[in-house]
This record gives sequence, C-alpha cells and structure tokens, in this order.
Amino acid sequence: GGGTPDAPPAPKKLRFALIPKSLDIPVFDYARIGGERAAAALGVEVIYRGPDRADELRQKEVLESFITQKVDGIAISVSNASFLTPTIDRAVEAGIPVVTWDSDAPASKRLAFYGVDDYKSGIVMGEETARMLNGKGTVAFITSLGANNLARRLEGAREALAKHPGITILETYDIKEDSVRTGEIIATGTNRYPNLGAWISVGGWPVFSANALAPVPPTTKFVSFDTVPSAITLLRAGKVQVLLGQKYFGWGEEPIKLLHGIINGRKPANPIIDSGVDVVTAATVDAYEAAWKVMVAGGK
Amino acid sequence: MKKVWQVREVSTLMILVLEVAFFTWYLWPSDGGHPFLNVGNALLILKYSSIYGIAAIGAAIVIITGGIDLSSGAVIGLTSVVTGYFFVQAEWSLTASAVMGLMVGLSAGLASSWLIVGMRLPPFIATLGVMGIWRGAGYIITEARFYDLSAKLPRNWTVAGVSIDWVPPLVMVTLAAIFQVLMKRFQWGRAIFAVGGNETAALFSGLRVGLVKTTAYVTAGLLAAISGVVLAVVQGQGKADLANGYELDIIASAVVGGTSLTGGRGSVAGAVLGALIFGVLRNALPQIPGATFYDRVIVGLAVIVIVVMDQVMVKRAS
Amino acid sequence: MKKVWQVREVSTLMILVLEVAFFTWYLWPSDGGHPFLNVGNALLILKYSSIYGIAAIGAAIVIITGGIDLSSGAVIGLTSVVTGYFFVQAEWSLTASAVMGLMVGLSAGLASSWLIVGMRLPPFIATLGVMGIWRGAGYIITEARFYDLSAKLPRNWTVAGVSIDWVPPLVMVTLAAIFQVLMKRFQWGRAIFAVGGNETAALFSGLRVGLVKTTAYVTAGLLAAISGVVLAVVQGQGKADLANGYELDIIASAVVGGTSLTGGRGSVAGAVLGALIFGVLRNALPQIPGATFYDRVIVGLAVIVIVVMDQVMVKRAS
Amino acid sequence: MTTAGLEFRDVAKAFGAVQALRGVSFTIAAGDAHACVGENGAGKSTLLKILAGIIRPDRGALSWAGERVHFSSPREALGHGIGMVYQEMLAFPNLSVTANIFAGREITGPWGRLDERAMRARTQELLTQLHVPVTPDTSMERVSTACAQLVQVARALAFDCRVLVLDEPTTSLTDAEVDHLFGVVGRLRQQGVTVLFVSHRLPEVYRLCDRITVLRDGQFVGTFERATTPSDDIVRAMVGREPPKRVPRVSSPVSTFAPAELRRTSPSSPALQVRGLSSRPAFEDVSFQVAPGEIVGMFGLVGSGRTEILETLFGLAVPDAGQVAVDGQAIHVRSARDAARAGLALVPENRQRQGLFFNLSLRHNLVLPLAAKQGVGVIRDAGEEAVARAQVESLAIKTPHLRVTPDALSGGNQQKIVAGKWLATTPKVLLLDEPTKGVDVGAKFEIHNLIRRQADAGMACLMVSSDLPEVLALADRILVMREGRLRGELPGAGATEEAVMRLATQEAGGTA
Ligand SMILES: Nc1ncnc2c1ncn2[C@@H]1O[C@H](COP(=O)(O)OP(=O)(O)OP(=O)(O)O)[C@@H](O)[C@H]1O
Ligand SMILES: Nc1ncnc2c1ncn2[C@@H]1O[C@H](COP(=O)(O)OP(=O)(O)OP(=O)(O)O)[C@@H](O)[C@H]1O
Ligand SMILES: [Mg+2]
Ligand SMILES: [Mg+2]
Repeated sequence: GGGTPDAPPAPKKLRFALIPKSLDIPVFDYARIGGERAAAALGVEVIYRGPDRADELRQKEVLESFITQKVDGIAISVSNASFLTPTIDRAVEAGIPVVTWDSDAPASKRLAFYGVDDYKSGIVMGEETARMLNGKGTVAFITSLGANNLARRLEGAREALAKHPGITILETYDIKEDSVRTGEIIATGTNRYPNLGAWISVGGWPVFSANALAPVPPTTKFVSFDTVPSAITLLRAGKVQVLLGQKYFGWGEEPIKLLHGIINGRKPANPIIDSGVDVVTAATVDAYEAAWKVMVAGGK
Repeated sequence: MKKVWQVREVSTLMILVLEVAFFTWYLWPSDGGHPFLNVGNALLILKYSSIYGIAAIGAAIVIITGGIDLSSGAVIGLTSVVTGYFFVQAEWSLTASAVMGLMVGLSAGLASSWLIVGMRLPPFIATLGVMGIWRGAGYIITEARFYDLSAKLPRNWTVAGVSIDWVPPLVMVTLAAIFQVLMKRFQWGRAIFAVGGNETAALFSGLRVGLVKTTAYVTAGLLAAISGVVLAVVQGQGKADLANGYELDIIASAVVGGTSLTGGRGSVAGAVLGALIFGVLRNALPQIPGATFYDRVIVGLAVIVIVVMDQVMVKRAS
Repeated sequence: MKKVWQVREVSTLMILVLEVAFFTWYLWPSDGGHPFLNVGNALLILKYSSIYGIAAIGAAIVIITGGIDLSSGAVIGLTSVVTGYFFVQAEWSLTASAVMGLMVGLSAGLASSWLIVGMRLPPFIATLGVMGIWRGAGYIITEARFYDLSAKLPRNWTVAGVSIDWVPPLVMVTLAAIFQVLMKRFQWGRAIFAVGGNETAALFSGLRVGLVKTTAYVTAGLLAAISGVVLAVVQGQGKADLANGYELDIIASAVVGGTSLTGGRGSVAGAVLGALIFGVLRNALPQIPGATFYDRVIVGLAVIVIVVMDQVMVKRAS
Repeated sequence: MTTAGLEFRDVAKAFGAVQALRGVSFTIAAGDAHACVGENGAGKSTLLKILAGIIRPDRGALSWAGERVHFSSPREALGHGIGMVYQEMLAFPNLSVTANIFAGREITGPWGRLDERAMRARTQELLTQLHVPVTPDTSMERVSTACAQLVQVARALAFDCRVLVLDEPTTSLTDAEVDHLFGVVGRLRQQGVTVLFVSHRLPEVYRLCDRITVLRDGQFVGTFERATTPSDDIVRAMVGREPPKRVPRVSSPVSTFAPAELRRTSPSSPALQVRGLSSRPAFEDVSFQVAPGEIVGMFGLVGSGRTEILETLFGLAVPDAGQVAVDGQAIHVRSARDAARAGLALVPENRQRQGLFFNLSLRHNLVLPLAAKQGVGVIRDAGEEAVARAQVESLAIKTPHLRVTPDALSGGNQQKIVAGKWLATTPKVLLLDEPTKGVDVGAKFEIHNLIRRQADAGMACLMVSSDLPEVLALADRILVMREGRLRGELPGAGATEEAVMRLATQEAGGTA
C-alpha cells in the first residue's frame, strides 16, 4: 500500500511503469513476471498497469496518468502508434524516458524498442503457410478488427501470400475480441470450407484450448500466434503446424533493464532491439519447450 | 382457449423459422451439400446458443420481476475460472469442480438480492457492482492467465452414448421446459409476474416481495453459472475474460423473446428462442463471403426487423 | 425552499469530495509533490471524464423520460470516424468536419426515436439495433483502419490562450449548466420529467409525448456526438472501435448521479458528477502499486458503496 | 337558454367483442350542468374519453356550438377548451403539486422559461378554494388519495375551459369536501362553463345538475329534467327494471350496539382489539374494538388518518406505540403476509396502485391473496376458476370472461375485483377502505349484503368510508376521527348525518 505518509525516509527507489495493451491477454502476464524479476534484480519498483481490455483511449489515459505521477521511466506496448506518439513525446520532453516493447511507435521520441515488428511476423506466417501448401491452396484468416498490431500482422501475411498466385484467400473472420467466438468461427468455417488449405490466426485465441481446433480436419494446416504451453501441446498433437512465439518474459525484462541503463547514462547503441521471433514447428518443439522451462523457472 | 398463433412464444418461433428459411435460401449451394442446413451445423448453432440461452432463462425471470441482471457475463466468466481451478489446479473431479462453479452463481445471486432487497439499491447498480467484483475475482484468481481444461477432458467424449456436444442443448431445453412450467403453473411463477406487474399491490396482497426477488436473482445467478460450466466444458478453458459483455446479448435474447423490460410480462421459452435467433445470425453471417465489415450492421438491422415483425404478428393475433 | 443539503446533486458532490479526499490521503507522498492532488492530474481527470460526462448528460435526459440509450458508445466511435474522414480524407476544415460528425448523433437520435415513437419498439431494442448499425458503419467506412487527425492538427494547440486540453472540461461544464437550467427551469425539461413520471398522464395532459421523446433521443445523440468530436479533436484520431462498450459506463455515470432507471427522476449535473466519480477512480487506481488485478473489484465495490452512501445521505436529508 | 352546446350523434365504440357504446345521441345545452349516470360498465367513461380525444369512436360524431368537431388527441380537445378529470386519477408522482396542476400547460416566459412564481400563486389559490390541506410544493407521491383526487380537480380548474368534464371526482370525498368543490363549480357555471358530471351518488347529481342523461349497456335511455324526475325513476332507467327498494338499512338482529348483547352472542373476546395505537403524525392514541359479527364504520374528513390506521393494522406501516389483538391474542404483524395469516384482510383505497395487477388475468387477480395465504404451490386451474367465478357472480362483475386483464374493465368493476379478491380469503377481520368507491347503486347494495352475510357468519368488519349514507346504512357502530384522533362513537341505528358531521368537524372550524 502507499498510505504510509509517516514512514521513515528511505533512499528513493526508481519507479518504472510497465504498460501492456490490455490486462486480459495471457501472454502479457509473462511480461509482468519478467519485468518484476528484472526489477528485483536491479532494486527498482515496477508498476504493471494497463486497460482491462484492449482500448487505446484507456491505455492513453493510463499513460498520461503515469506522466503526471512523474514515474522514472515507462515501458509500453503501444496499442496504436499514431494515437500515442504525441503523448510519448510529451513524456520524453518532460524528462521521463520511454521505451516500447512488443508493439512500437516508430515515429515517436521513444528511446528504444524491444520486440519484433508485427509486419515481419506476419510475413513469416505467410511464408510458412505458403511453404506448407506448396504454393497453392486456400487460406482463411482469423483476426479481431480494431487492433493495430493484428492489422499489421495481417498485412504482412497477405503480402507474403500475394507472392504465390496459386494461393487464394477465402475469408478474414473477425472474432470481435471474443475467444468463445473463435471456436464457433472455426467450426462454422470448417463446415463451410471442408477442403480449406490453411488457417492463419494472427492472435493466439485458438491455441489456448484444444476445443477450438477440434473440428479442423487433418488435411487443413493451422498457423497461429503464441507459444503458450497449451499451444505446444496442440502442436505435438498435430493440430497445429506452425506457432510464432515472441520473447514474452523478455518483453518485461529487457525494457526495465533498458530504462535502468538509460537513467544511469547508458543509452542503447541501436534503438531497435530485435528480439527475434520463435518459429516453433515439429522440428523445433523440443528445444523450445526446454528453453521455456528454463524461462519459467527464472533462468535465461 | 387461446388460439395457437396467439401464444406469445409461437410468434417468436415463427420468426426463428423464417430466419432459418431465409438463410437456407440465401446460402443455397450451387453444388454439393448445404453449408447451413445440415445436422452438424444445427448442432453447432444449438451448442453455442445454449451458453446464452441458459443464462437468458434467468435474465427473463429477473426482468419479469421488474429488475435487471448485468452480472450474468461476469458470472459465466468466473464460473469457468473456478471450475477450471478446481478441475485443473486442485485436480478435483469434473462434477465436484462444476459444483464449486455453481457456487459462483449462487453467491452472485445472493449478493445482488441482498443489495436490492436489503439495501434497496436499484438493480442496475447492484448488479453492475456485482459484475465488477465477480469479473475482477476472475482476474485475481488467474492473474489474467487461464486454466486449460481441454487437456484433461476426454477426447471424443460421449455421455450415455451421445456426443458431449449434444449435452448443452439438452440442458438448455430441459431447463427451459422446467422453468416454463414453474413460471406458468406454479405459485412461484405467478408471484414473479405479480411482483413485476405491480410491486405495491403484491405487497398489499401478502406476497413476500423480498423473498420472491431473492429467488429470482439466485435463480438467474445459478442459471448463468450453469452457462459458465457449459462454457468451460465446450470451450475447454477457464479464463477471466470469457463471456465479456455477454450480459447485453443475454438480456437482448430475453427481450427479443418477448420479455418486457418494464416487468410483469415475458416468457422463458421465448428467451431461449431469442438466444437461438441470435445464434443463427452469428452462425450464418460469417458464411456470407465478404461480409466481415457488414455483420455488425446486419445484426443491428436484424434485431430491429425481428422485433418489428414480432410486434406486427402479435397485433394481428389480438 | 429546499435546504442546500437536500438538493440531490449536493449529495453526489459530497461523495466526489470524499473520494478525492480519500485518494489524497491514501496516495500521500513520502517526499516531493503529490502524485494525485495537483493541477495537471486534475486536468487529466477532467479531460478524460468529459468524454463520458458529455454523453452522460444525454443519457440522463433519455433515462428521465423512462427510456434508455445503448447507442452512445457507437455514436462516439462513428463520430470520430466521420469527423476524421472529412478532415483527413476529404480535407475539409475542422469546423465543417465536426459538423458532419454531429450529423452522426443527429441521425442516431432520429433513428432511435423513430423506432421508439413511430414503430413502438422498446428503447432497449431500438437503441441496441442503432448501436450495431452505427458501430458497423464505422468499420465499413474505415475498413478497420483509422484517420490520424493529430498529424494535421497543430501541436501544443491553444484556443484563446489556453491549452486545448482545457476545452473538453469547459465544454462539459458549459453543457451541464445549460441543460441543468433547461431541465429545471424550462417547459421542455418539465415535459421530460412528466413523460418519465407517468406517460399516460402526460398524454392525457395534452403533452406531445412522441415529440418530447424525440427531442430527448436527438439531444442524447447530439451530446454523444459532441463527445465524439471532442475525442477526435483532442485525442487526434478517428477509429471505429473507439469508445467500445462505453454506453454502460455512461449510463452508470447517470445512475450514480441520481438518475432513476424507472424514469421521472434525475439530474444532468448529477450525471456529470457521476462521470467524474468514475474518472477519479480510473485515474487513482493505477497509482496504487501491486493492485493491478484488483481494479475491477475495487470499481465494483466503489459503485455499490457510493450509491449506498448516497441513499443514506438522501434519507438523512429528508 | 338552450344555445347549441355539446352534441353526441350516434356515437359507437367496441372493445373487441364488448360493445361499450351502441350509438349514443344526446345534446347538452351550453352553460348547462349535465349529469351522465348508469350502472358500472354502462359506457360513461368511454363516452367521456371520446370527448377528450383519448378514444377514437368507431362511428358517430361530436359537435360543439353547432360546429362539427373531431378530436384525435387530448391535446386537440384541450385546445377546444375541454377540461377533464379522469376516473383513473392520473398523477405525476415525481412532480410537485404545482407541477402536476400545470403539466403540459405551464405559465411560461420567453423560450418556455417557467414562471414558477405565477404557477405557485395560482396553485395556492386553487388549493385554498377547494380546501385541500397540502402546499403547492408538496411532492405528489406524499399526497393522500383523497387529496390527490382534489388536486386532479384543481388541474382541470386551472384553465379557462368551456366544458368541464368530471368523471367520478368525489369517490373518496366526504360531503364537506364535496361542498367546497361544488361551490367552485357553481362559480364556473355562472361564468358560462358547461359541466358534464358523472357520479354514482345520486344526491350529488341532484345537487349539481339540471339535466340527467342515463346510459344503459352502452345505449342512451333518456335525458331527464331534475326538477320533474324523482330519483327512483332515474334508478329505474339505469337498471332497466324496478329498482331495489330504497337502499334499506341492512343490519342483522343479533349484532347491534349493545355491549352486553355482544358478549352474549360472542362470549369470547372481541375479534379485533386496538389499544393506544399511534403513528405520528398521522394518528395518535387510537383505541377501539370490533366484535365478531359486528360492522364498525369509521368516518372522518379527508386526511383525518383513517387510511393510515387500516394500513398500520395490516402490517404495511410500523406503529410508534400500541397493541393489537385478534381473537384476544396479541399480534405483531410486520407485513401484509403476517396480517393475512393472522386472519386480517384489507381492501385498499387505491385500486390502481395497491389493488390490481394489470398484467394478470382476472382469475389470477381474484385468487392471489387466497393462494398466498394458503401457501399454494401448484396452480390448480379448476379450483381457482371456481373461486373466481363465485366472486364474479356474487359481486355481479361485468366482464366477458375471466381471462381478460383488469384494464378491460370499467372503474366500478375494477373496484369489485379488489373487494372480491379479499372477500375470497374469508378473513376473521375485514378492513375496508372506501370499499364501494365508484360502484353503482345496485352493486353497492350487493356488496353491503355480502359484507353483512359474512359478518353474520362471524366476521368482524371495520369499514372506512367517506360516503356517509353508506356508513349510516351499514354500520352497527360509527367511530369518528378528526385530525388523527378518535373523537367519538355513535350507535349506527340512531345516528344522523348531522351528529356524525358535528363530531368530524368540531373545533376544526369546519375546515381541514
Ligand atoms: N380498454 C378496454 N378494453 C376492453 N374493454 C373495455 C376497455 N375499456 C372499457 N371497456 C369495457 O367497456 C364497457 C364500458 O366501460 P366504461 O369504462 O365506459 O364504463 P363506465 O360506465 O365508466 O363504468 P363505471 O361506472 O364502472 O366507471 C365495459 O364493459 C368495459 O368492460
Ligand atoms: N406518504 C405520506 N407521507 C407524508 N404524509 C402522508 C403520507 N400519506 C399520508 N400522509 C398524511 O397523513 C395524514 C393522514 O392520511 P390518511 O390517508 O391516513 O387519511 P385519511 O383519513 O384516510 O384521509 P383520506 O381520505 O385522504 O385517505 C394526511 O394528512 C396525509 O396528508
Ligand atoms: Mg367509468
Ligand atoms: Mg383514506
């Protein structure tokens, strides 16, 4: 609690804000854990806050609230770059260092970005799909309209697929940020297109449970974002062929370290720190899982 | 005796039939099997509609008393979390976990009715508060992660020889039948209608108005929790943000099914039919190629058209 | 004459004051400036609350007539899109674009009232339908992209010497004052209260009930659209999913501010105070370390506690 | 004298299968005071609502001052100077008395700015004229039923109407209040206002009106001159047969006011015993008792606290002090349910608000208190149908069948439903608050007989009524209230109107 007006004056801890796009996306919680670990190691405080569901206006409100509180640094996963750029600039001008993670605001004065470009991950998804389909077949997308990072991934995937004239994009389904609807859409879509070549889901909704993917026949490939444990199980079961993972723990860990360095006069040499994306397939799944276990245990 | 077409539920049923007929015609295939009109798809519609439909029974009961329940979505979400917690984390049996899940609904109903009956809060505010607290509890328990029930549930699961997919619709139909009878043929149901029709007169007539309301909110809470258990099993997941915002869809199902928000009028069978009307829309619209950007508009228009048609039919009948 | 503390709005104001006092105490800094109690933060609260507050004025008016408006969030979103479209795409002046944005609210109000007054739909259903259509229109126009107004708007923009950030609160306070007077001192406001108090009696008294309701929904639509313009201009963006789900927060602001969902009672000043009560919560809660997943629970509890306190105060006063 | 006034020509209206009006034609001379009478359900209110632009007739025409008029909304009728007081007493509970009186026609400045001061002053003036004991700023929900009725009258008087239509405006009023009302109406008549008056109290009709039109079953029977027609002829025209003999004093030989005799017929304790009951400020220190088989009338002016006493006895309000015993056993009821289980029943004063469920059928309305009292689980159609049908028959409720909702009934028939649903519970103690409000002469007689029969079977009955002749005709004993206190007790047999009124108004200087 903060209600200790008469506590003895301690040496002031640095306070960093870690802002996800929303609190209800499971993978962001790994970022919180990563951030808290880094903070403990560095002896700083981290406040993890964001809108409770994806809402860029509420995210901006949280960001502005941290600026008026004068925290010592902000690490944010930007839900809408152009929307938040002026505010990020204002923070930096007010002397609060800002780094972005997961989703960047490239035109802003943020001091660094840690993550991988959504557009690039989209291209990876498209290319992997095309490879599996041998350049011909049909594809359906799953997305949620409104979120910019998802739109960027979708763009990348479409671009990659466009290079293969044998591939037709049949549908782009909008699940409206409702994971129950994902299962319904996949079942309906399978019913409609029994010979579908591949599904590409630019978010992780279908791989959080085995049930959503149950209706998909073995002839249809499935490419999805996110490498949480349930997704790995699905991959091993052959329901999913390709998973794209990001550095979930790193999302929290690296920006906090960056901020701590910046405060202590160490600017990163290159503001864009490419975390790289993990492409998990049947071939790489064992190695990935081993690495994941280490990360969960708190190792590197 | 009333003629068949004068029964309120029949007009809702006719709308559902018209809707199905429309999509059957519109989605008629140029080749091969019909993508909309087949058993598999019907089962799909029934399965997903039951998540809304079961809770809509409770919503209708509460609305008939003259109240409203905004907490149903949160109860569904938290029930999935609690069921998931006990099933996955504490490794209880599915039945025992589901019973713990039902406690979520029971507690929500008791809390809402205590606030409404005891503290005299308006139902909108009381259930809005309960919605926040129950939804928040899900986040606290899961820390925004989730329980994966699907890994522990049997694959190709059958219950008494039928696929598990048939269970939610059967539960919905059974509950609808039970509550339709309770509401129409039992003193409890009549008391619900009386309280919603004229609360002062109900008090003057010697009805226990507070108790009647309490039973209504507790019933609604339990029914939403049953939806939550169904969801946890269908979705194979216990996650705090599941069914976010469903309270509006659930209330809309009840209203489309003929329940009046001013209280005193409505039907639980109608509410289930209303949920099916929305379920058919959710199923059929994605089958129309290129409709992604249009489906919100179409659902909006459909709601209006359906209720207008309903009004016309009811007026004709009387 | 009524004593000051018997005025309904005063009790809501006292709750707001208590809330601010609480957070001032709770967040008291061990060193340096107060993170909560400072001009910059107050401005922040005001700026964000005004998006809800302006629309809540309209919500209160509609609720006082005995109706409800679920379309306000969708109107805010579509207004930002339309304003953005004309300002960015069609390169109109900001004023002209804003006027086009207001047309969104006007059309929503006219559509809702036509459905409610002309077609006799329940307000819940009519505005739910309008909500779907108007929200969907935003997606169709933008194809799920957005208009970036901020790039074309001046940086560090001042209007008559004050920062643009002061404009939304000023607009909110001005509108609240105007509508408070209209509702309390003018025939139009009296008619709104009369229709909500007893619609049959209003009809028998020769009031043009349909017209009164139409003005209420149109006013609510226009006020939501003003929220949308403020959002588009101050935040610099036009996007279809903005203000998604805000209709419940807006209605809750009105209800916390003393407006009764059964109609006939309420206050637009109270609705604005209600929006500020929620705004303070949204601002202060993130400042409490380690409470991340407790936010919703706290907001839920706060709603209940606030309304209970309000009830107690009002009872004391009378 | 008979300049062209208001003319109804062949007006007909059907509600579904019910033919409410079957081609009614008659004329009211301008400046006349005209009464319209008939049994419950004869079509009076329907006719008046057509005049007020609320109901559209199926056929027929209206003309006013020789000119054919057609009102498609209340607004248009008001615009033509037709002011109406509705039987249903429609008020705005959320607004002040002033706002109620001026709703829809406020006194305004530019842009519709309300001139509160002028409206308040005019309201005060009207309230004084009618002797209504409320202030202009009182919230309407705090105004008692009878005062609310007078506020409705004030609403109609607040404007310069050319036709004043009054649909049973006096049902909760005592003669004292009626006097004030008629005084005001008389002044309006002198200014040339045409008055159309509906009431089941024939003496009032004779006092106010020059001509009387009788409707029966939606048909025009005739228009009679007051001066030349004895009231028996009117009653005969209304019922279409020989009238019941001048409503006789119904009293059983066993129960008269004589304590010794009572003790003999019921050696046990009184059925209802009230001692020192107080609920300030409505009433204070009220003590009385009612023996089994006895009918006690409670009379008092509007606002004297009678309704509050009944509601307190029935568990709807908590008393400050006092004891209540039923059959010699002290009871502490905290709800209507407790009271019903202790053997009490209350026929409430306001049928619309406290008595009827407009979303339920007549059958459900009629059996609800009985079922609640008995703790019925499953609804048994046949049994309930029988109970409901018995009430409909014994009270002569005019309805096509038992599946209609109460809004399809005329005001008087609605009142009978409320009485019937409590009579069906066969209570030990029956509390009645204005039980025959708006009920026609014949049916009133039936209800009196019914009450008397139940009393003879051992029920104790406490009846509040503002209709003094009714109290005198039915009560074995009369309790008189004034300003929240019991001021006296008179034997029913020998009491005169003058004696009762003297107790009810003494010291108060004749005004409330
Ligand atoms: N809305 C309605 N729907 C159906 N029937 C109606 C409706 N209103 C009135 N009626 C019927 O029309 C007939 C005339 O009713 P009306 O109210 O005019 O009677 P009334 O003469 O005013 O009786 P009362 O003295 O009891 O007020 C009655 O039989 C009544 O049942
Ligand atoms: N809800 C209320 N709040 C405040 N005062 C009330 C309320 N109800 C009644 N009163 C007042 O209490 C007094 C007694 O009212 P009550 O209704 O019991 O009188 P009554 O003798 O039955 O007269 P009436 O003929 O008006 O019913 C009146 O002065 C009335 O104005
Ligand atoms: Mg009548
Ligand atoms: Mg009374």
